[in-house]
Amino acid sequence: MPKVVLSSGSASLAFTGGVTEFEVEATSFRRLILELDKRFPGLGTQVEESMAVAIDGEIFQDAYSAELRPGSEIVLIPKIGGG
Amino acid sequence: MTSLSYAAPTSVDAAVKLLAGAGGVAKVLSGGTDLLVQMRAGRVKPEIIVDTKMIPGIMEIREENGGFVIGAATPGAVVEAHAGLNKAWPGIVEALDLIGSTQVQGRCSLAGNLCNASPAADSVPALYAAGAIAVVVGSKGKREVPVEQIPTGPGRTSLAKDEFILEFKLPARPANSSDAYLRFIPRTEMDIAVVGCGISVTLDANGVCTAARCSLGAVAPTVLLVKEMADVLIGHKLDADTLAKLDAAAQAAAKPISDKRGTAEYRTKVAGVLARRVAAIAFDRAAGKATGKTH
Amino acid sequence: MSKSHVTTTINGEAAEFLCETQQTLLDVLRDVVGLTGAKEGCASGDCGACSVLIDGTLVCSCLVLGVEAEGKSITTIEGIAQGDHLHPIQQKFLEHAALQCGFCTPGLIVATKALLDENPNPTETEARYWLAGNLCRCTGYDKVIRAVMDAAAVMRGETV
Amino acid sequence: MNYISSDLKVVGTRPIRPDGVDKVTGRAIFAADTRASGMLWGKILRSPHAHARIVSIDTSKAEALKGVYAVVTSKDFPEIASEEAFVGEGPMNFRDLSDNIMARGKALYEGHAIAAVAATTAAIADEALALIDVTYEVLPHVIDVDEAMQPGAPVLHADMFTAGVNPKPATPSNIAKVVTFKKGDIDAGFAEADVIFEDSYTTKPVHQAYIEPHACLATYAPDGQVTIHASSQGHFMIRAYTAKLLGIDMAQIRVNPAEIGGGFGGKTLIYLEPVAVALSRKSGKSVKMQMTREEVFRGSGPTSGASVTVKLGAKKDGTIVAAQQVLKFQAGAYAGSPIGPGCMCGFAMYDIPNIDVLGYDVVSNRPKVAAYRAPGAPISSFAVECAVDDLARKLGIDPLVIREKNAAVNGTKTHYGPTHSNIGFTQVLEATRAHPHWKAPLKEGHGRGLAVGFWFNIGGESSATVHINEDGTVMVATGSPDIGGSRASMGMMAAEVLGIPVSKVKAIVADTASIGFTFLTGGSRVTFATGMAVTQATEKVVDQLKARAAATWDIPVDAVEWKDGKAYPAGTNAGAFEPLDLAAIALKQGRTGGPINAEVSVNAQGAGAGFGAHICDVAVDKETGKVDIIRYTAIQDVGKAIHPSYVEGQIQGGAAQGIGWALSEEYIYNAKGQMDNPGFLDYRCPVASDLPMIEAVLVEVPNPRHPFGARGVGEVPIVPPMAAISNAIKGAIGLRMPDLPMSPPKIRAAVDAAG
Repeated sequence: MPKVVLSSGSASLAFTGGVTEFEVEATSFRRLILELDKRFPGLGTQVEESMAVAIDGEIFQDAYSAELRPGSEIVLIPKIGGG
Repeated sequence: MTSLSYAAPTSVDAAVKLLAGAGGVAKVLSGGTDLLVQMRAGRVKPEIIVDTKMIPGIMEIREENGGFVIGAATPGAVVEAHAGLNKAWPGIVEALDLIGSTQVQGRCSLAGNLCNASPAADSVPALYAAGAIAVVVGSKGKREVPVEQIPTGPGRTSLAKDEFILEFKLPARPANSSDAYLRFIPRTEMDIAVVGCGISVTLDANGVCTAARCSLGAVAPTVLLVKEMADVLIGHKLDADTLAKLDAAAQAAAKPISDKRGTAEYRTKVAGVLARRVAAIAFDRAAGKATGKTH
Repeated sequence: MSKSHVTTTINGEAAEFLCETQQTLLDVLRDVVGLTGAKEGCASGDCGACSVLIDGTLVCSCLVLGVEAEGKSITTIEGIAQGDHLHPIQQKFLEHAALQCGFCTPGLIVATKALLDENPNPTETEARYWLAGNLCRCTGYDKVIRAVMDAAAVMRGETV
Repeated sequence: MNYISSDLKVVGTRPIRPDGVDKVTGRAIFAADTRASGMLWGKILRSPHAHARIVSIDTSKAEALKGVYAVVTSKDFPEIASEEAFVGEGPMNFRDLSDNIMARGKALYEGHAIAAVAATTAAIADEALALIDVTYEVLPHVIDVDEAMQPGAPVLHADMFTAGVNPKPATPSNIAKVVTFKKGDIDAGFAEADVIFEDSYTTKPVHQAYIEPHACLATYAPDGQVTIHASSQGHFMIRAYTAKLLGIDMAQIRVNPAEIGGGFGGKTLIYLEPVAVALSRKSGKSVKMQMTREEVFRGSGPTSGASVTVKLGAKKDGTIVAAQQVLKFQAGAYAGSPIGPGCMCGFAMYDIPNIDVLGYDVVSNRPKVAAYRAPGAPISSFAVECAVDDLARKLGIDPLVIREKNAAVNGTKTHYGPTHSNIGFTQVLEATRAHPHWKAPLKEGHGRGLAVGFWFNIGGESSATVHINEDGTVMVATGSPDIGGSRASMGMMAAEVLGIPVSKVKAIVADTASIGFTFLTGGSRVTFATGMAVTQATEKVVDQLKARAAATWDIPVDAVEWKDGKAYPAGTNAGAFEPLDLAAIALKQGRTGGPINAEVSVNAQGAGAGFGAHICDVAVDKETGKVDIIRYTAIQDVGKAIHPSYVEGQIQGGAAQGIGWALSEEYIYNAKGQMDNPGFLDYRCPVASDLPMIEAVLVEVPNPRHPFGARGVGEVPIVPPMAAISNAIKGAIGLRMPDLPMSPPKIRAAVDAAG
């Protein structure tokens, strides 16, 4: 199962009650968001609206159509802008 | 809104009449590089601007009695291009050259720099050190005033409302005389002096100083003419001991404030540093060893 | 409020305009005459974006009153090229990519023209000090200086 | 398609940019150059107080002044609920944004907009501002970040409860958010270290200082249609914010991208446009607004100032085994400093097993910060790169060697999660070691400094259209404002794909009604993401060109190949036809199936991180404390330089801004919390005579996600300069200058203190 990692101690931890790592049954990023919202209400929306993710090391500002492998590691990180 | 009028008289008399007749604030315009900025910022609200640049001679340099007469509104760029002044008064030329950018050099004048009465004005310490005389005109006629008697405080001068400076007189130079000016700024250009120092000296054949005038800028409410610095130099060569004493005299004379351009402590120390460096250049020049721009 | 009538020459052509005393030459060029090539970056003579030549002398038009243009000859960025033939300075700014946003470029080109009119063979240091009143925030001045030095060489007939 | 290994004819050359002639002749139209018939001039009244309750605003005298057509205050803007969105650069709360463009209830910084007027002339508008009577109740203010975090500090927002701490705090404070990133076991890391180095650093807010002040022209027509000419890094961003802040449908708003006179991140926020539209709506006339330079400094966003500590632990051989950083970033008056990227970038250049980073986002009575080149990274890296240098000194190791030894490589897992892949840091360090500057003998008294830097780079949404004109020339339109020559690179990529000279391609920036949504120009994303859209759109056009040739020859389309701007039969089996060039196909496009064009919109991912290394030589005058930059070299992995001149220009410009940040630029406040140096005279950006030539060395490690291998370029070069210069000063005089700017008074004081 893909593993979700909250490496930032930011607002997201409020959703998970401090849990920083957990597994989620999902084969697509879209499904992952739905599952996150189911397990930690609000977290999925938070991730979708204002966070970027790194899937297996690669940063996605928007991962909507990304596919997940069974062993994928999804790290939630702050969205990145620039100058 | 109040209306602002403009006149460009072609004679001293006409200009004086305009200044004397103004009900509100009247401002003399030469280069305008300070005046326009102050007007834009709302710091001055004149009723009339009297542009003096059409007055004959006010934009010219002439030699007189072995010395020089510089028209009050002569732009920096014109002064810098004058071979005779570069030779006799390199300190004044380099001081004026340090005001603002090339663009500002096309306009800025000695009179404007002096009458703006900023303690940090670059050309003013050099004029003080040179012993320059301002020729002031007004309703009561002409009077000659040592430049150090013109500014009386930040933004204030001793000129009456109907007076303006027509020209500056620089005395004839004895042999082995020269001057120098340095200022310290954080960048290489475009800054207001954190400290400025002007020194004019005359040496004898052995390199001993026989006459000196020294000034400091940006370390007091007005530019300072510092007799104690001159006293250190007169009667001496510029050896290590004299330099150390000059440094101390400059630091003792400096009474700066701390502001966005530097702390009081820093300004005091740099006044000493600059005094040493300026003296070295002035002595070298007076001895015929060095010429040319410092940058 | 009464306006002054000013008769002058702009980019070689006779011109007249009406302006208020407090209007700067920059205001007049941009808002009255309609020449918007000179830019306002600071209105205090610190950035050089409004540079023009008055009787061949480089000035910040934000530090000159419009009324002072009476009887003078003004050259703006719009008067640097000869018709559709770019001045070598303009050509070299393009070739060296000496501009990014291009906002300071008119001022830099006018200032460079004044430099090379006075000193056809400047050193890099002389060029840098001459142009110190023209702020550019994009380029770090490297390519600007290269363009200036190259344009000088072309104008001296040393290269093309 | 991917062209990374192709033989390229256009990409990598240095043609003249399409907008170049307009810009060297004064014809280019920036926002302040636009005019509308009967337009009014809009001006803003700004708070003179750093922190004050607005008790009342009486606009009656201003409204009565002849020539005044409209006065607006916050009452003319709808109240907006607190809502986070990611529209510009970084998360933005729309309520804060609305408050920031027109203060509601409290003025939170000197320069905060209080009211605005529109009048027939700028002078009358100024006069009207003076007639607006505002009653303030002045409140205690706080400017410094450390003071703002203290208990008892004046609190800016009564509803600000620090996010990211558990449990939620019981009282409000100025700490908007706490962020942490951890990797490994920091205590174990320090326990195994042979040497530990720790120091503290501060940086001052610095402004992007684009030479063009913010400006716009807005017209609200009687039918509710809004037209805006704006100078911004994203006209879609202007549309989105204006729509949201005024409650207008996006379809009613058309934003035309004027030429933009520099931004560097500072024009990714909105200040004037909604105000101009509100004034136009009220007056029924077009309204032009233009900030003065003073307003730019007081009222628009600089980047954060900060207070940072770094602690490093290393083995004797120089292997860094533990790294800890605490960062306190000023956000300005509203939450939202770049603390996230600040926390992520500091150690991103290194492969360190145990990392602990803690960041605070702190509000104080300063203008709300805006993005500035690699937001957050320069501050964080200044501290880290000074510390790494001092650690190397303590260990007796060469500063380049310690960086080589600990450098991040492909496969290095970062402390913020992702694993580095396809990065070129190793190659950058190799180029540094090989560069003559690194080996050049140093003059007596001079010092040499080295520092490295990192930026993620971003992709995102971009749209592009490619049209084939009837004569075979080509139009390329994108939605990305061109801030530094991107029209040139867009045209070059299209020309390369089409196999035609770039002179046959004209690239423009289209307005919000004429092209698909495009995220703003920032984060070094345009060449990457918009370039990807242009390339894909051009490929679609090539498909159509091949199809037209196939139809002309009556052969299958896969029997046609496109090469050097012509359609050829693919091999002898396809038939013997004379090649058809672009012009020939274009001429008949109407009859062979209609106009040939394509639009592609992408949401590009995988921007490809950038790394750079800067080498700097300085001379220090110990008596005056003045630092001269003697020689400067900037080495950077750029992926693939599409137009090398503009890539070098980005690097040179970024380095120059970094030099200003290091030595002379800062916001200086007086005791009342007012900015004391709001002009170019005393803000002190570098001028031409302050700088040497800046040698830009382009390392090209292709980014496999981009058709030509490009990476973002513009952010990285502002990351290393501050530390490179501090390290060089240390080399010259043996003293660490940990506080920016390293101004002459600070250096002289340090020299005196050291005896």
